[in-house]
Amino acid sequence: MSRKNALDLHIPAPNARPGDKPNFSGWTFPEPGDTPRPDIDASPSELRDYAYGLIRVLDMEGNALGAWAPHLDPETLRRGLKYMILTRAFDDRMYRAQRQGKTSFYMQSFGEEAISVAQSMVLSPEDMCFPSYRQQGLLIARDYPIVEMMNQIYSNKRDPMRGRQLPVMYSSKKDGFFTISGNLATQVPQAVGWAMASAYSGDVRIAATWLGDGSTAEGDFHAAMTFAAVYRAPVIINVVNNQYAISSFQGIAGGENTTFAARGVGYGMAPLRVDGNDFLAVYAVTQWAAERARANLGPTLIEHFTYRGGPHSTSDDPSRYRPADEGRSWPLGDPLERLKQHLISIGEWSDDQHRAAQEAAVEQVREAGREAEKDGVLGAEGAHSAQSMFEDVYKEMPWHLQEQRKQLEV
Amino acid sequence: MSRKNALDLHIPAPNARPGDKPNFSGWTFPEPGDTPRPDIDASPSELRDYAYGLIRVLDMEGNALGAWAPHLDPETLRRGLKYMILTRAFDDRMYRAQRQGKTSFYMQSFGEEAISVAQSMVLSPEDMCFPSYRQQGLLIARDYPIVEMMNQIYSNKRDPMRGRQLPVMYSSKKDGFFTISGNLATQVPQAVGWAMASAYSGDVRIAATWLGDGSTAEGDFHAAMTFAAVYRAPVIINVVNNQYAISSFQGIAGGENTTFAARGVGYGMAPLRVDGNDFLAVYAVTQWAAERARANLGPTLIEHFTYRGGPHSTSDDPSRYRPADEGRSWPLGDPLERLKQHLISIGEWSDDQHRAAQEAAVEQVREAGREAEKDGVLGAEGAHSAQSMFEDVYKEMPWHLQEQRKQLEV
Amino acid sequence: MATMTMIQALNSALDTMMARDSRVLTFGEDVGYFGGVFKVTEHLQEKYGAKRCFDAPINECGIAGTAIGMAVYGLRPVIEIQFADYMYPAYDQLVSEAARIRYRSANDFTVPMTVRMPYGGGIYGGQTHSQSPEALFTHVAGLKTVIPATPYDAKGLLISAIEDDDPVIFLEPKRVYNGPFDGRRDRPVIPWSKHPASEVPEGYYKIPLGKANIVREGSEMTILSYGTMVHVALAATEDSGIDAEVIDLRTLLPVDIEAIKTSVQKTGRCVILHEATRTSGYGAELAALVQEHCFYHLEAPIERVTGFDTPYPHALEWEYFPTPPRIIKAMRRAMEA
Amino acid sequence: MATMTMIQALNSALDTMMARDSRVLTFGEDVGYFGGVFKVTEHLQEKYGAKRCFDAPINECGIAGTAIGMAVYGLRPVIEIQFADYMYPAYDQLVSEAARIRYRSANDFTVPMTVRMPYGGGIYGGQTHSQSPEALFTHVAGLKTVIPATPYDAKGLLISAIEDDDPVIFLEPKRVYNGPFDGRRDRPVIPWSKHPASEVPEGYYKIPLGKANIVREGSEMTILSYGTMVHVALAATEDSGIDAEVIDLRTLLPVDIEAIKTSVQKTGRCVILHEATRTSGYGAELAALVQEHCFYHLEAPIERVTGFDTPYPHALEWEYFPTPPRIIKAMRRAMEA
Ligand SMILES: Cc1ncc(C[n+]2csc(CCOP(=O)(O)OP(=O)(O)O)c2C)c(N)n1
Ligand SMILES: Cc1ncc(C[n+]2csc(CCOP(=O)(O)OP(=O)(O)O)c2C)c(N)n1
Ligand SMILES: [Mg+2]
Ligand SMILES: [Mg+2]
Repeated sequence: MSRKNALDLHIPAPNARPGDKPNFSGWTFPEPGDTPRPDIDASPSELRDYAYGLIRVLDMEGNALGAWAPHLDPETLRRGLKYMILTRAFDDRMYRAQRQGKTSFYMQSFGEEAISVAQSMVLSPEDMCFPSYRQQGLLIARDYPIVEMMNQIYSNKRDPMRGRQLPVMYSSKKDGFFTISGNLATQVPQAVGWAMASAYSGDVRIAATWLGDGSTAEGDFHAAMTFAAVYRAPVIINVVNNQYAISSFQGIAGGENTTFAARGVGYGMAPLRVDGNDFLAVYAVTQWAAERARANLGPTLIEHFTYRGGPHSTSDDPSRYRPADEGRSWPLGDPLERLKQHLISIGEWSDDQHRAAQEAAVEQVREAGREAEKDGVLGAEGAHSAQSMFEDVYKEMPWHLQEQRKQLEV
Repeated sequence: MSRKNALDLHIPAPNARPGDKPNFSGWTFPEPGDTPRPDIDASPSELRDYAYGLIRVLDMEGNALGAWAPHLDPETLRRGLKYMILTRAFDDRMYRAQRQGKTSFYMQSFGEEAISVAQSMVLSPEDMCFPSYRQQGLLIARDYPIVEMMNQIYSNKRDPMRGRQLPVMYSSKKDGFFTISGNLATQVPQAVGWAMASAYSGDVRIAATWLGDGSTAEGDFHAAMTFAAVYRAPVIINVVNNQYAISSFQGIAGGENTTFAARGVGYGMAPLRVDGNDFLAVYAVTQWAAERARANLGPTLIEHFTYRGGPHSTSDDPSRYRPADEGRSWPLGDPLERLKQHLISIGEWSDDQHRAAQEAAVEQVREAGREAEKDGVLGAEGAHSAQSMFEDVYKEMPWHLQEQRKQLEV
Repeated sequence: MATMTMIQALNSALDTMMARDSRVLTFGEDVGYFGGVFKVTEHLQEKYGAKRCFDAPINECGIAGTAIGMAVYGLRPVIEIQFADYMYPAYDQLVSEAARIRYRSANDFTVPMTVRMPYGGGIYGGQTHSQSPEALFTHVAGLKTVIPATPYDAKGLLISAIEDDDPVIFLEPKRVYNGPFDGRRDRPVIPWSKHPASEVPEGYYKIPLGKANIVREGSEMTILSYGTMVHVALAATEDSGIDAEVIDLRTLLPVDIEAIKTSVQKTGRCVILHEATRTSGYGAELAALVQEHCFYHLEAPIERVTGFDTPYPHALEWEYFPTPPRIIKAMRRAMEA
Repeated sequence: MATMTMIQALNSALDTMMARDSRVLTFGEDVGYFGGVFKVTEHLQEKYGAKRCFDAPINECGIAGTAIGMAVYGLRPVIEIQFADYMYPAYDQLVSEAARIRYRSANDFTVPMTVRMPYGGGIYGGQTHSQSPEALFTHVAGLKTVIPATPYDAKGLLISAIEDDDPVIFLEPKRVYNGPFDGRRDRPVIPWSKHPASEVPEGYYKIPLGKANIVREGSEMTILSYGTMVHVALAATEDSGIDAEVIDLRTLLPVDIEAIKTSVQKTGRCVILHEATRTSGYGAELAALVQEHCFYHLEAPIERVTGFDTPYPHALEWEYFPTPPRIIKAMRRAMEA
């Protein structure tokens, strides 16, 4: 069919595919320090423009500028940097462990470390985090033992999840880290419900949740946004826009003509959009949102604009769908490098210290790896008894599971 | 628990409950004629403010004002008015028919007639409508025989739906009216898909869909908005904000701090907000959105701000949850009265003509009712053979349905 | 003791639990001020305030998802899905999340929530106010599925569900909300007040989950059913003259296999009743279980009398509904086999 | 004739249909440029353009819902749900809408769409990349449910599904995408190229829906299975030395009752296999049907060998998966009964 005035179907396509030059020419960013910092009790309607800007503190030379600068003491900054370094070293080793056949699957957070580390440091350990699978930095910055994370990844006999979950699907209630789900976005309304329960109980704890740009398309995100806005739940909803959902670029998720922070505008929710590779900016917006939530002023949607530096997971090869060197040309750089540069520029860090910290992290990870592997890697015989498979389906095992368990024994 | 800085859960509550005085003091409206009319190729970002205003053409004296006035010829206006009168007369009789036990259920569109009638007149009969259960005016304004609608409502032997559907769940492909579902909002992504298919096929037909304020909370709405925005589908998504979802006011649906048109802003979709009781304004915004869609400029979200004049359905009594006289004090009046007044004010109508039109509509409905009842009302023996129950589950009846049918015969 | 309809008994269960335990709260569409479209939550907002009984946006996914979050926090939310036909948007949260959180977190997080939903046909509700989706829950490890048949059971089972530390799907047979409908369309419906199981204590009591109730002892065959169909089974038994043992399962998952075994091994014949569509309905599981556990006692094929494999047809619902005549035919087939 | 894996055969089916019929288009998450996470749609975007093979937002409800709209318009969309475990958000659109539109509109509107989804375990996918939700579809009137076991069948059945005028749920056993896994973990997996059913015509052909395939004739018992389990059934039969008749059902709804009846009436014994959780699994329906239709021929209780009633455990998947030893035990029980 081809007629005058014929309609045509628009299929979004990215600027660059394998073989093309990376092309980020579509993006424009405000200057670091240029965005004002509103009061935490500003109304959502006053905050609409924040959905379309980008809160930046660090410039590309490492200076912290403007009203959003969180003025952290050097010790805090160094801790943040070290957690990021550790997260990256951990990812690196676990990625290789999967390649070596020690486990079935792994997902790095390469390039996105500032987000989970800074946010973990801002939130109280009593607050509850409802993460997606790419916020390992939350646990690391809460000093959760990385050997436990490895035990989980290896499904070995000390795996706290008893071999039941895909690697990286951690859970730790005492660290305020909710059990990760394989189903995208389901955690978002759960976080809102947890926050509602906290408010219902006159508690002081808030909830935070993370999901990817791609996952904002899920209905659960809409449910969460609606409930959070209606009941003014004390929750921070973080959209980590790393520009990709497996192979598809953010245009397929609805980012071609607007931002993800703008979704918040639609619900009358406070929206902030931040440079996710800027540790200080992420820290500052999280402080703002947490304060707002604690003051009963309701939820905030934060879009963290970043770039997924690695593959989606160990199951894909990104050079099949995007230029192999695209990540290196992301104009907002690398979050580790940027915080390092800042610390050096304020005279609180040096290249040598940095190298030493990296080596220490690699060593720490290696050490933990050795310890974890003592308890086995995936597939090791007898890590978990077959009997254990029937436990925890219910609090008490009903007859039919007892019978099935017995069947297996015989 | 009660601590310093304790959180608190916010539960939205309406301004007025039974026993209270109706209270619409929270709403402010721009003056009729004040809202400019943008070009149809304006970008969604240029259109954001339309989400927070209210497009009005008719003032409360019946004058048509401003850039949105559609300048319709009097004959078209009179047709529109007559369809509205007929819709109301039809509703009135069917509501009573349910009360008389002739059917199980009915839903009026009292107070919302301008929306479906005006929109039906703007859209081409080739376009496909995906309505909710409160757009009977679409069919009526497409001259669908009201006796057929009654046959459906009575599930009688001439019911085109063969007794299978709840009353008011019409379907008429040849009239571009998609089979209504009892599950809220499911039609919205379907409309988007139909529109995508039309664009895929290089066709010229567009789709339109309707859902209530309450239904915007459903995940299907988010799915539809996302897909429509991503693929720029030629579709008009109409939110009929009649301020209620059964018993709950629009604040529970997320309308306490923003508008429903604003949802469109979140997706980067063109948003318009219109006085749903203003036939001319509804007509004009629909023309605008249809032109935009036909020009491959993508979808529009229209919020029609109106008031549900009657109960939700025959199953509820609104005076149990809102002031009984609230509807009468809705500041934007009654759509029929307002168009009548306009026609009179331009010298193209009179009170006598109006009365005569009303009587003619009542008579037409009575006549159709008599005809429909000849074919039976709900519960009449033998309207549909039990055998027919097994037909149309699949194109061809599989063995197990043949067997079940046989079982029933014996 | 008071005389209650099933609606009143359910309301009383919620009232009792909300009074006893501040962790119990309830929400859903029209549940707050209005008290629910079936009035199960009537007066609870008045009594306990809007924070403990409130309206929800029309998003079943959000209702279930937020309730999970609340349960994880430590509350005991009871949510209402207005009609079981509208549970589908919540299905992912229920089966992928509520059902698995204990397991996947190895007991770190738990979800003590109750999901109430009116189900079943017989009220001229058409395709989307008549469904019986119980089999979609009994297939899901980690959920419990409960269906009461009387006011007394409804209250006792709902209290058990609320106190259960795992998620419970609580399906309410709406056709018997106001009276024990027995499937005989030609006789006036009897009000609950005439039925002994409408005697309901005002206060706290429980009926354990997982225990069936033999509502009629019999020797010639076993009828397995639940919800509305229990009353229809009794009517069919009466009309047939066959001495059937009628079992009200009350809990579908975990089912009371001992009660089933004991009865079928005694009677040697089994008829299974439900309103849901036949293929892959819960009756299939019951038939499979019965033949697995009672094969050598069975004297006739197990009969299933169910809704047909079609959507629920508005005007033909009395042809669709498994009424006593259809049941009696199956009973006779079983007897004559 | 070419030698194809199941993935290649599925790709060839799509290619064949897209070439023949401009109404056929396909979309889903990562389906476009990338060709799908399992590569079933590889090269189709290149060949047919982005409008006929494209990426979708991660919203299964939207994928299903828009496909319904397209089918209503007159196209024949084939959608991919990336893993069957992620179909739940689409479930309402599939069961309340796609399944019922023909019925509720009395044939006015129809939905000729195909929903492809990889399902099943055995790939260390954990709880959310391993599920077998077929019973959640076989309970739904208005849907057809199809599961191929070989490349040849996969292509022929997918073409039939696309040409079918009703919505078809097409579940793909991902464990055998690349080779006929037979459940013996200690032996190397055989590539498809060594299997006769990998001979697949390049062009158009169909395998009718609703017809089972007897993959092994036998006299001592009947094994009913589908998907991956067909290969496991053959291995178990071989290892057991029992002369079992192995039936690959291919279509679960409507099921080929004649093939089942003929076989079980001949053998008098029946073992049912599936990966899905046991309770209310499709095996329950099969057991119910078999005892209904073959009661007087049965010499032993019908056995079900299935996944356990737990979520799919990552590290214990080989304890969970119904492997030949477990099946053989059930076969012996059936023989010795
Ligand atoms: C409901 C559901 N649908 C599909 C998937 C498969 N899947 C896993 S991750 C992913 C991409 C997610 O992208 P995004 O949300 O942007 O997160 P990112 O991986 O970039 O952090 C997809 C499609 C899933 N896990 N759950
Ligand atoms: C999925 C689903 N959930 C709940 C219902 C029950 N229900 C029917 S109409 C209605 C209220 C809808 O309100 P709104 O969308 O504002 O439309 P209105 O009736 O005002 O036109 C509800 C909750 C339903 N039909 N479908
Ligand atoms: Mg992403
Ligand atoms: Mg409404």
